[in-house]
This record gives sequence, C-alpha cells and structure tokens, in this order.
Amino acid sequence: MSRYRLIDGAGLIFLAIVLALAVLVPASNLWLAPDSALHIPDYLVPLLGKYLAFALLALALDLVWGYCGILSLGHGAFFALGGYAMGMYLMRQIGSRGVYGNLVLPDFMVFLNWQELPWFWLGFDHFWFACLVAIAVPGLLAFGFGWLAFRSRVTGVYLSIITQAMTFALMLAFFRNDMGFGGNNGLTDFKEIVGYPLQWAETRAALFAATAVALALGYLLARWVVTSKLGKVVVAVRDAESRTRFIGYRVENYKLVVFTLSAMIAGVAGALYVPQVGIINPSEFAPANSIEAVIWVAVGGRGTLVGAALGAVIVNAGKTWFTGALPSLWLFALGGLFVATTLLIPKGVVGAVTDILGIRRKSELPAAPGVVAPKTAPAEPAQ
Amino acid sequence: MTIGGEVTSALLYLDDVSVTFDGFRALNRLSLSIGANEMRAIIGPNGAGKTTMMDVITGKTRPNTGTALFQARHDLTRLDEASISQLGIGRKFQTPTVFDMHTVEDNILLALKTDRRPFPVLFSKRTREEKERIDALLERVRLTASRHRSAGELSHGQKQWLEIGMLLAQEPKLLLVDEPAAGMTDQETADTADLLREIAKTASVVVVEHDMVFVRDLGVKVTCLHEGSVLAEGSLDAVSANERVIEVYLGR
Amino acid sequence: MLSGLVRLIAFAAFCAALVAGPACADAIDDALSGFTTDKYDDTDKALQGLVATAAPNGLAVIEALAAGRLLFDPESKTVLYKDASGALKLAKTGEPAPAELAGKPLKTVRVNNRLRRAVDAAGGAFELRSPDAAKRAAAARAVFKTRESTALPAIDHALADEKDAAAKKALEQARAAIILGKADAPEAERAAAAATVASVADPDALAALRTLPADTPVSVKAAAEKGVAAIERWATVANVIQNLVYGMSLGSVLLLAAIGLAITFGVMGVINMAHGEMVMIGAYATFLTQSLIGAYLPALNSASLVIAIPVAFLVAGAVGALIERTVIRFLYGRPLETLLATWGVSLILQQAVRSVFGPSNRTVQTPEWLQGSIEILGVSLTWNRIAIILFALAVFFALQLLLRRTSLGLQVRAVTQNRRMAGSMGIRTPRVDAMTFGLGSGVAGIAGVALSQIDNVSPNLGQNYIIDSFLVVVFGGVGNLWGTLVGALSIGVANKLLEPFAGAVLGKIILLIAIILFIQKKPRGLFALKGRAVEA
Amino acid sequence: MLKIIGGAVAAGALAAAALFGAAGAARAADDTIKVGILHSLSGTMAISESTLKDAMLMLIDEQNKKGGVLGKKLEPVVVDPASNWPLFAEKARELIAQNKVAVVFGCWTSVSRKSVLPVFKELNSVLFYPVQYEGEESERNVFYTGAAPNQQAIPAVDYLMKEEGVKRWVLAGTDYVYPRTTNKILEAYLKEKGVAAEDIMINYTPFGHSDWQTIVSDIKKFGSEGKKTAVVSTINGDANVPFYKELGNQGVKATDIPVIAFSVGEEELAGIDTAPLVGHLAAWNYFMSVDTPENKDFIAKWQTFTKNPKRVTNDPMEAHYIGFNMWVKAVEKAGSTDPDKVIDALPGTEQANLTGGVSKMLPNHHITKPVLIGEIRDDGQFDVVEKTPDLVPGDAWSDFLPGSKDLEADWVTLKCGNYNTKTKKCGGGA
Repeated sequence: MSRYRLIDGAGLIFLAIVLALAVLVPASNLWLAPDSALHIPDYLVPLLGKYLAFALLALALDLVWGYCGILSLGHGAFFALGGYAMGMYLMRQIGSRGVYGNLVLPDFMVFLNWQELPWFWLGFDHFWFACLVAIAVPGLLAFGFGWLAFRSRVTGVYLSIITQAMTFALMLAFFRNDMGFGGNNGLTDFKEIVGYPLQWAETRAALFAATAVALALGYLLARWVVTSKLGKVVVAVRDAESRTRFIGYRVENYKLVVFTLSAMIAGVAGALYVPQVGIINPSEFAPANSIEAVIWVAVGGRGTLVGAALGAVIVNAGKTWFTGALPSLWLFALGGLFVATTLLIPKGVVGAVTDILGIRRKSELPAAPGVVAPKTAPAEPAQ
Repeated sequence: MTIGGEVTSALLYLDDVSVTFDGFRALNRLSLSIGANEMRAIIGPNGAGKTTMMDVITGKTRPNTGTALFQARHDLTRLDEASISQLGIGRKFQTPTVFDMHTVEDNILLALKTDRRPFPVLFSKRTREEKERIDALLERVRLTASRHRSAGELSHGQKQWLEIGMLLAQEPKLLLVDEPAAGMTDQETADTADLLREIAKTASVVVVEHDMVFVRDLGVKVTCLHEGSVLAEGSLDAVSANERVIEVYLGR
Repeated sequence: MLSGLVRLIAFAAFCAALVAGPACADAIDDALSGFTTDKYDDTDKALQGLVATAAPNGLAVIEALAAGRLLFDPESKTVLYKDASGALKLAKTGEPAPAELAGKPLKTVRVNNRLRRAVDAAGGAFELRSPDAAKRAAAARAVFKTRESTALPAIDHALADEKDAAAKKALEQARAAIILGKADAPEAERAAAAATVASVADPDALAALRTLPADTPVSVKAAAEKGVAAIERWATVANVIQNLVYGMSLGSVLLLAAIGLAITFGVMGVINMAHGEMVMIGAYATFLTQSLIGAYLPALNSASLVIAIPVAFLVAGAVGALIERTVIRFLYGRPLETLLATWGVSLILQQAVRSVFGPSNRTVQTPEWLQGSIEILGVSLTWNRIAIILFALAVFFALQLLLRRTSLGLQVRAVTQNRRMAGSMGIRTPRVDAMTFGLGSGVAGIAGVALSQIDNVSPNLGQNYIIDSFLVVVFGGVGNLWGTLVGALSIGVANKLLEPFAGAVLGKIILLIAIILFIQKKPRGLFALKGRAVEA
Repeated sequence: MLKIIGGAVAAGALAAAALFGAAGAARAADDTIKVGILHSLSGTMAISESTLKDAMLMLIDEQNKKGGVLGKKLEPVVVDPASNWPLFAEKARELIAQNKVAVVFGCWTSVSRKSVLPVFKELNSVLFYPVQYEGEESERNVFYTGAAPNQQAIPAVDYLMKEEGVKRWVLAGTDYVYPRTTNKILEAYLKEKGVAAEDIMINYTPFGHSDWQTIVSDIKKFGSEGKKTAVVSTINGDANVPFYKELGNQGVKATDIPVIAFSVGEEELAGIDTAPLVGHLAAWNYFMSVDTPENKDFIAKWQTFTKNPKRVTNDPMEAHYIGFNMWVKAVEKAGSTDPDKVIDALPGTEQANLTGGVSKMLPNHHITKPVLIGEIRDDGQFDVVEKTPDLVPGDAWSDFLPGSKDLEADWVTLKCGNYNTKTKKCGGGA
C-alpha cells in the first residue's frame, strides 16, 4: 500500500537543518569567540529568528494554498493577531518602567488619558494567557470567516479578495487610536519576557531556538496532516472539488479545518516574531504583507511545505541583503526575482531542484497546478 | 402517464419536477421513477435535460417545483451533494473525473464507504478489510496492475473505469452514469456494458447514453427525454418505433 | 479698522466727484509713504489713506498690492507698481517710472491675510462705482459679507443710479444685511431686512442672522430666527443631497480606478497587481504633457489636461502591451502566477518612476475651467468633481461601445470566451491578448489623468487604489462591466452616507465588512455571469 | 543518511555565513568615521525621507571637503528601511552592530523612532532625529533637532488669535500620535485661553486619506457660525495634497478660513498647484524664503549638490544641518566618537541655524529654535509673516498634559529623561 511516509528525504534534511540551527546558532553566538569565522554576531540572531518566524507563516500558508487550493491573501492578519497577543503581554511586563512610570497602563494609554485598563487587556500579564490568545484568536477569526465563506461556497479569486478585505479592515481598525492597541505606533519598547530581559544575548538565543523548534514542530504537524487520509481528501478538494462532494465529503468542513489550523500556526509565528523584532504595529496587517507571504511560498515551491519555508528565508534574506547593499535599486532586484521565478521556475526552487535531480518520488505529492480556483469537474449543467 | 402507484416500491421517485435557468426550461414537469435493482437507460437529444435531471437527483441543482424522493422518504430537494451521496446515490460524470494527483488505489480509498467527518478521517488508519475491499474493487475494474500509478496517467477508458470503481466503493443503492461509453473502443464499450449489468444485480443503475448500440447492448427499459419531460418509455424497439421520438431525432 | 476705512470710502465718493485739488495731492503723498516702512500696520494705514484720497489710480495701486506687484525703493521711499503687463509705473500718478529707479533693488510691499481682507473691502469700495455691472455686484457681495453699517451711504449712493438688475439685487441684499444689524433703523424695516437676508441662504446669511446683538427688538429677532430656521430646514435636505453627490463623485473615482482592472482582471482573468502602477503612469504622463506644453506651446496650457488624455492612454497602453508580451502571455490559465509576476512588475515600475522623477510629488496644474465650485440651492458642487463624474461615465460608455460594437471588441470577447475556438476561426489571439491588456492598461492610464487632479502624483499613487479597485470589480461581479459601474457607485455612495455618522475610518471598516458578508450571499458578485464559462 | 544530514547542516551554516559574511565584508578601513543614514528610500515615506538622505550626503561631503573630523574622512552608510517599522529596528541594528557607525541620522515618523529606540539604548549609540514631533520623550541616546509642540503649535495658535482674531478652531489631523498629542495640548491651551468647548472641532482621518469632500464641507459649515474660524492642520504627508486641492476647489479662501499646518513645508507644496492656497499658513522653525546669508549659501550648495536649480529646502533639512554640525563640534570637543563622550559633550553645544540665530543643545536633548509663521505664496514658497523675537527652548514634556506636567528631562545634572518633580524620582510619576 502506498502510504506517504511522515518524514521523507527532503523533510529529514529540512528537520536536520532547522534543529541543527536551533543548537548551533545560539551556541556559536554565545560561546564562540567573536573573531572566529563561524561566530554568529548578536545582530544576526534575532534576524535569523525573524526569518524562521516568517518560514513558519509560509508553512501555514502553504497548508491552505498548496494543499487545499485556498489562496488566502489575508494570512498576514492571523500572523499580526498572534503578534499583538504577545505584544500585549510584553507591554504589561514593562510595568512601571514606562516613561510615565504608570504601573498598570502602557504609556500610550497614559497620554491618551485612559483611566483604567480596557477589558480586552485583562489577563495579558500572564504569559500562558497571551500564548493561548495568540493561538485562539486567529483560530476563531479563521473559523468564523471560513464558516461563512466556505459553506456559501465562495471560491477562487472571490475568496482571495475577501480575505484581503478582511486584513485591510483589520489594519484600518488597529490604526485607530481609540481601539486601545496603540494606533499607528503599535506596541514597542518591550523590556523582558518571562522575567528575562530581551536585551540579553541569552534571551535572544533562547527565542531563536524556540522559533526553530516551533518551525520543526509546525512542519511535523503540517506534514502529519497532509500525509493523513484527511490530507488526501484535501488535495482531492483542491483538484476536483465537486467530485469530492459527489463521493460524499462535505467539502466546506474540510476547508474549515485546514484553514483554521493554518491560522493558528500563523498566530504562533506572529507571537514568536514580535519579541525578536521588538515591535508590532498595524502595518503588519497591510495586504501587501500577505501578498508577499504568498510570494515566499511560490518562490520556494507551492505544495511542498519545505519549499514554503525555504522561500520565506530566501526572499527575506534577499531583502535584508539588497536593502543594505543597493538601497536605491533593491526593488528592481526583488521585483525581478518574482518575475523570474514565475517565468523560469513555476514550480519554485524545490520543484526546480527535484526536476533537475530527476527525483520522482512516489511518496511526494506532486506540486499543484498553478490555479487559483480549484478546477471544478466539467459537469456543468448541459443545456 | 401517472406512476403514483409505484411510490412505495420506487427507489427513486421524481414527480412534476421543473427547473428553469433564467427563462430557459431545462426540466419541464418531469416525472420518473426507478425501482430497486432496476437498470434504466435515458436517451434524448442534446438539451433534453438529461444532465439537469442528474443534477437535481444529486442535489447540485434545486428544482423550482416538484418532488424528488429517494427510498420514498428522503427528500432530495432538501439535501446537499454530500448527504445525498451518503444516502447511497453515486454519480459518474460525462467526462471522467478522478483525482489526477492521487494514485489509483488512493482514489478508491477515498471513495470507500466510511465515516466522512473530518476528524475521524484525520485519525483513520487503513484497516485490513479496507485493504481487501480495495484489492477486490481494483480487480473488478481491472486496474490492479496500475494501482500505484497516479490517476492522471491513466488512459481515457481506464479513467472511466476507475471512476466507476470509485462509485462502487461507495456501495451505492443508485448509480447515475453519464455516457460511460463516450470515447471508448468497441471492446471497452462491450466490457463496460457487462460491468454495468453486473452492478445492476445489486443496485439500481440509470445510464444516460447517446450510443444506441450500447443501449441495445444493455437491453433494458428505455426512457426518452425531450425538452425536459418524458417523451416515451418502454423497450428500445418500442421507443425507437415511437412516431414522436423519430420526429425528435430525425427532425422530420 | 474696517469701519474707519469704509467711512472714508463714503467721503471718498464725494471727494472723487470734485476735481482733485492740491489738498488731495499731499494726502496721497503721505498715504503712499506708509507703504515704504515694510510694516503691516503702516501698510494698512496707507491703504486707508489711499482710499480716503480716492487717488485717481488708487484702484490700480490696490490691485497691484493685492497681486504683490506694489514695490518701493527703500532709499528714495518712492512707491511704484508693475501693471498687469509688467511695466514699472509711479504709484502716485501712474506715469512710467524714471529709468534710474528701475535699476534700483526694489522691495515688494508684503501683505498678510488681514491686509488681503482690507484690500478686498477697499477694492470693493472703489468697485461699487465700477463701470462693469458684474464688478459692482461682486463688490456688493463683499459688503454683504462684512455688513459694515458705515458702508451704507456708499451702498445707497450706488443703489440710487443702479440699472443692472443683478447688481441691484446684490446691492439691496447688502443693504438689508446692514440694516438688519443697524440698531437705529426702524424695527419694521429691520424685520423685513431679515427676510431679504434669509433669502440669500448661504453661510454669510446665516452668520448675519445669527450674530444679532442682545438688545435687538423681539420682532426683529423673531424674523431672524424664522430666517435661520428656514435656511436650516433646507440645509438638512441639502445635506443628504450633498452626501449623495459626494458619494457619486467618490464612486466615479472608484469606477475610473477599477474599470481598467475590469478588463485586465475581469475579462482576461489576469490578477493584475500592476494595475495601480498603470494609473500612476497615466498621472505622470499627464504631468509630462503639461510641463512640455507649458514649456513649448504655452498657448495650449488650458487644454493640456485634455491633450493628456490620449497621451496617457497611449503611454500606459503601450507599457501594458509590453508587459503582456514579455511576461503575462506565458502565464495564461495560471491566474495565480500572474498575481506574483505582476506584483513583481509593480515593484519594478514604482522604483523606475522613483528613479526617473524622484520620490517626491509632482505638480499637476488644475486648469481654470476646473477650479472653483457652484452653489445650487445650498448644495455646493466643485467643478472638478462634476467633471470627474461625467468623465468616468464617458469612459465607461466609450468602453462599452468599443467592446460591443467594434470588431476589436468582438474579437476580444471571442478570445476571452473560447481561446481555441477563436484561434481556429483565424483570430490572431496573441495580437488580441496584447491589445486587450493594452486597452485595460490604457484605460487605467486615463484614470491617472483624472486622479492627478485630486490626489498625489507620486510613485505610490497606484498602491492607494489597487485594493479598492479589486474590491469594486469582485463586488460588481468579475467579467461584467455593468457590475463594475454599479459596484463602484454603490460603494461610493454607501461610504459617503456612512461617513457623517461613523466617521471616515469606521465607515470604511463597516463597508468592508458589509462587502465580505455580501459576497457570502452572492458568491459571484452583484452581476454574476450565468452559464458555463464562469470560473475565474 | 547521516552523511546527508551532516552535509545539509554544513550547507545551511555555510549559506548563512556566506550571506552575512558578504554583508559584513562592507567593513572599511579605520581611517574613516562612519555615519549611518536611516531614511526610507522606498515605500510611503520615501516622499519625505529620501530628501533628507541627500541632505546628509551633502553635509558629509561638505565636511570632508573641510578635512573631515578629527583628521578622519567621514564615510556615509546608507540603508533603506523601506517605510517598514520593524525593518527600521533591524537596519539600525545592522548599522550599529555590523557597520560600526559612530552616529546615525534618521527616522521621520514617530513609530519609526519608537521602533529603533530600544536598539540605540541597547547598543548605546547616538541618533539624531530631525522632524517635529509630539514630544513626551527624552532618551539618553537620542537628540531631537526637530520642534517639540511648544516650538510650533502654541506660537502658531497665538499668532492666529492675535493677527486674525480667530475665535473658533478646527483641529484636523491624521490619526496617529503626533496629531493626537498636539491637539490635546492645543485643546488644553485654548480652553485655558477661554475658548468654549463647542468652538473647538476635532477631526481625525486615516493615513493617506484622499477623499476630503465631506470633511472640508463640514469645516465650511463649522465656519458659518459668524465667529472667525481657523483650521489647525496636523494632517500628515500624503493626505495633504488632496486636502488642499479640495480646499481650493470648494473655495475655502485663506481670507475666510485660514488653515495653519505643522507638517506642510516647501517639499510638500512642490506637489501642489499653490495658486488657490495663497495666504494659508504653516508654522516651522525654518523657511527656504528666509533671507539670511547662511541660508542663501545653504540653498546654493544644496541646488548644486542635487544639480537641480529648482530643488527646494525645508525645515527637517535645517534640523539635520544643525544636528550634524553640533555632532561634529561635540566629537571634536570630546576628541573621540565614543558615544558616551559624545553624548556628554553635546548638551551646551551651539550652532548657528539658518535663520540668523544660534541654536543650542539643551540638557533635555532638544534644541532652541525660533518659531516662524509663513503664508503660502503662489510660487510654492512661504512668506514669513511672524518670527519669535528670541529662540524657544524645546520642551520634552508638555505642561498642558496631565500625565507629563510634573516630568522633566535633564541628562546633565539629573541624568534622567523623565524625572518627576513631585515624587522626586527618576522613572516617571506614580
């Protein structure tokens, strides 16, 4: 019987690299002499951490898009919500070290004359609560949104556009200072997490390791889902939605499960992202960010999980490099990269590599055809 | 003609069903009933409403008026595709539709009659009787050899059969088959006819077909649709002798 | 200070009537001297003095002052002015200035808002006696604004021998405005005046009726309040109309922005993220056209915007066709890849424009015929908004015509509905694709011309419209131009009706949520296409 | 399999190393002092910020012509934070930790500054922030060369009361910290001056708001009450062009309802047809039209440097001019670029500004500036109609906000940015 192995070759290599990084990066940063060739300087640690957080987001996106054919242009929203949850916790940790020395209220509330903490900030002084919210809120939003959209059979580009509308609306909402999330400035100037100052190299190293581990776990989870029978149903939905319905699967429920799961993973990614970059603000909701996330997946290779993560790292590393090396021209480079990928390696880096190496593993789900809408079976009413 | 008397015994019972697509009447007060383990061939020129009828039965299209009952108790006009399929109505599309990206056996596996809810599916492990049933089905549709190939690589005829195999995997009580012989070699056509007859022993089968040779092969009761309602019903000879049928087909 | 000024005007009316004697001459001199101290207060005094003496070419000087053409020589303290033609003249006499002065470093007499107002009033005082009826009416309206009781004699004087109906009406209204606030006027007359003022029904009238001193007799107060009530009653109605009009104009902006996308995305199925950049290119094309015309054919300046329309269309269209040939044509049937590629293209285009024109905004002039606004029954419509509404509709119907009536349109529809069939029927599909995409981009470019009138012309211009454009097209129903029209207008109107209650931001949020929910009800948009070829 | 893993890991590590080793390679010889420039060159803020990048390049170029600092040439390091706030923090880290810059000139929006603050504190470097802002901040590592609210808003309002006799106020702004804070301060100030609550209308709009029809007509209505009305605009960048275009079209003349703006300078006006706007005002600490030899010289250099005889200058550029020269002086005084030494040397440093005065760095890391009110001319320049007789010291903590009344910043004697005069504690109130 052809079972998909939970971990195939590519997956093994991927996990190996990620876990190795989880150990080596902190080690080299903390214990290697700064002048040694392999020493990873302080500024790199959070940077790499950021890449891995993005990689996790890309993974989540690939789950819905690569396997379920749902092109979400709003996944940045789930990422940002997770980030805000963590940000609110970090805000509360500042305590009386804010400029106004107010024990309870964050600075922005003090000078906007808030009298007491709004109800939705309660509980965020507990780390576990923040973590819970970081997963639950994106999950609930995705569930509610998907419940509406999938059962009324909104598909293809229509779905993509309303996901975009969703994140756009959230962005506008969070920009409003009256919302009580710090408006445009968002949440920043964090001091410490679970008692450890964020300035400490050790804390950073730990955060990085945590992110790497989260990425590995995220990969295993996603991999488990797509290699399960549910995974097969989901791919079936992607390729022939109405056929799947006609053999008795209630498609909307399957979409809903995957979409919600993906949103939760995105939330975790956001929560890991914030303490490492040190700020979360509404522009994380900007539709452009969500589109970029889609592009990471495409660059790396849709429907391969590993590729998604790889793409995220490649594109963002490229961004870091370009914005420093050729500040006035980097957009040409980035734009060129996107155009080139789509034209030259439509299957993404991973796809291209597999083709070059001529690897054709039965156990691998072939990369999906690049379509927004799942192909509906050609069984339209024949009048 | 009235078929009221058969309501109780009929497996599928359509009465006075009408469907209009912005102005155009696809089905016009159609009445039809299929008995248990009956095989029925539906013929009719293009636009006669054959496919629309199947859409109504499978819940893809909601009729404007009329009743559609399954086993005399399930109102098909209220259920969605999934639940209708779970009632035991399988449908084969005009052009074969299988999951190209999956292997042949996975196509069958997905179609097996099992719990369809996401979480049970997520945690389900393949049991040995599932394995046996898959082997049996593959035998039956003669795809054992290519069980590990991905369905996309199959020939047209093989896809037709794989799809039929998938329908069988659902253990349906009623099978709707849309032009199974289309694009098949004569040999394949004959084999398909045999297969369908065999299936009809355990389930009712409704075959929509243009290919008169094939219909004759099946040698079953024939219903001729025209402009969304039943024009004639009976043995193929009787039907093809019918004045109006000839008129419709030969447009005299 | 105005009161003083206008009293003098009253007197001036007679002084001018006599032959200007030596007394006047000296008065003029020390009046003018005030302009040479470069202090606002002195300038003010000088202005009043000038009016008082009713200097023969006082109007010329005042106009020069208003236009910043009034100069003085710091040393000799002589005051001069450039007339409209730029010739240097002596303020006192209006004779051409002696050559030796022309060479000197002359300073401009500076004005601030306070002075501008004074200048308006002073000019008004002169213009009450202008030979041009329109100018007299305008002057009267200026008085209506200020309601200076001391202007009464001047008004009466003007009214006495006013023939022109319009001017007479204006003068009477001005008079009423003064009488209304005039404590020593007979009560009945004041009450009547209130009615007259109320009939004007504009902000100034409201101001006049609202700001009556406490000691005003009851009857007058009553009349005034009646007037206010009447105006406000209408104002509420006018408000709704106003919002509808605003909605229309916002909607037409959305329509313009989206209509090009309705072709590249709606008809061709390309998720064209570079659409916004096409609009931007159109705007920059407008900027270029204008500056070129300004440089080489200044005669055509006022028409430059019109000329820009075809230019923008061609430029954007060409760019679009180029993109289609070089990138998109490899991606048909893979809409998703088009999203990625066009996103890349949009980044490149933005940066390209940034490198060529610089990152900061560019100025696009608004021709006179598009400036200003008209008041219709208390509803003020700005010309450029009206123009945009009409323009958007014109573009829409032109496009409809093109697609429905021309052979190109036929081919476009053929290719987009069934590429293979069309090809086999001898239509050169590649050419049609390029032209269709070019058309869509060109229309986007035209939108850029209009947007250059109301928004930034900067490399980011496109980004501000891309999301709304997609929303409009999807909301209206992909592949249906009418849907886009209705979608755009309804979104615009809804937005503007929400804004007064919810505010700009919340309004927008509510609207977005509404659209999301709407799509649940109609998963294929407002005007869903029927039949088989629906799948986007 | 193990081989694969090992190889993979090695590959991964190498990849990372290669990528950033390369980036690190941009390390230069020690005979130069590196100056970081952290302004967005792409994205929404590029409109305003990229000018400042050029200005800095010019100033550094000038300084090098004069022989650099401490006998070393200055080497600019330009990066593009792309109007992306987290990227600001990342780039700041890169500049300080990787490129080893001695000082950073940059940021425009408050959020970008807030985003880089922790980085500068952690890595103990120096940031010069050149833009007028909401105040309510004083950090050891940051020097604020732009205006604090009391150096812009308050004098502007005073002018309108005195010169225009304004009785009714519209406070219109973009919905973010700077306008919110400024308007709170103004509201408190106006009420103190006896302005009734119903004579103040406050309105906030989102970033890049482009449809101003409703709001402008509201303003017109608000102004039709018979009392002299003025608009105090803290509307940000992009949104201004459509706002002013709408004003012009709806015929709101400066003589009827003057608009005084705090974020509209020559650069912004360069994008607008100013004919209909003549007479509207702006409050800054510098105008290009100011007639002083220093300014003439500065403009000339700027236009030759940018090879564009029409290129305009603006207030934040002057702020960078002052800040940069102050830094040079401080470095020479301290005899080193060591952040701690420079930070100690900076307060008290004096530098002639471009408007004929001498600005001084105060212990609260803000500077003294003149306040100028200008009226828009039809050539897109400003006509200075008012100038404070002497320089106004920047006030980090506003006296009109309950939260910050008692706070005081002094890095010389108190060594504290938020010393509470009531509780006599550093670290804010309560």
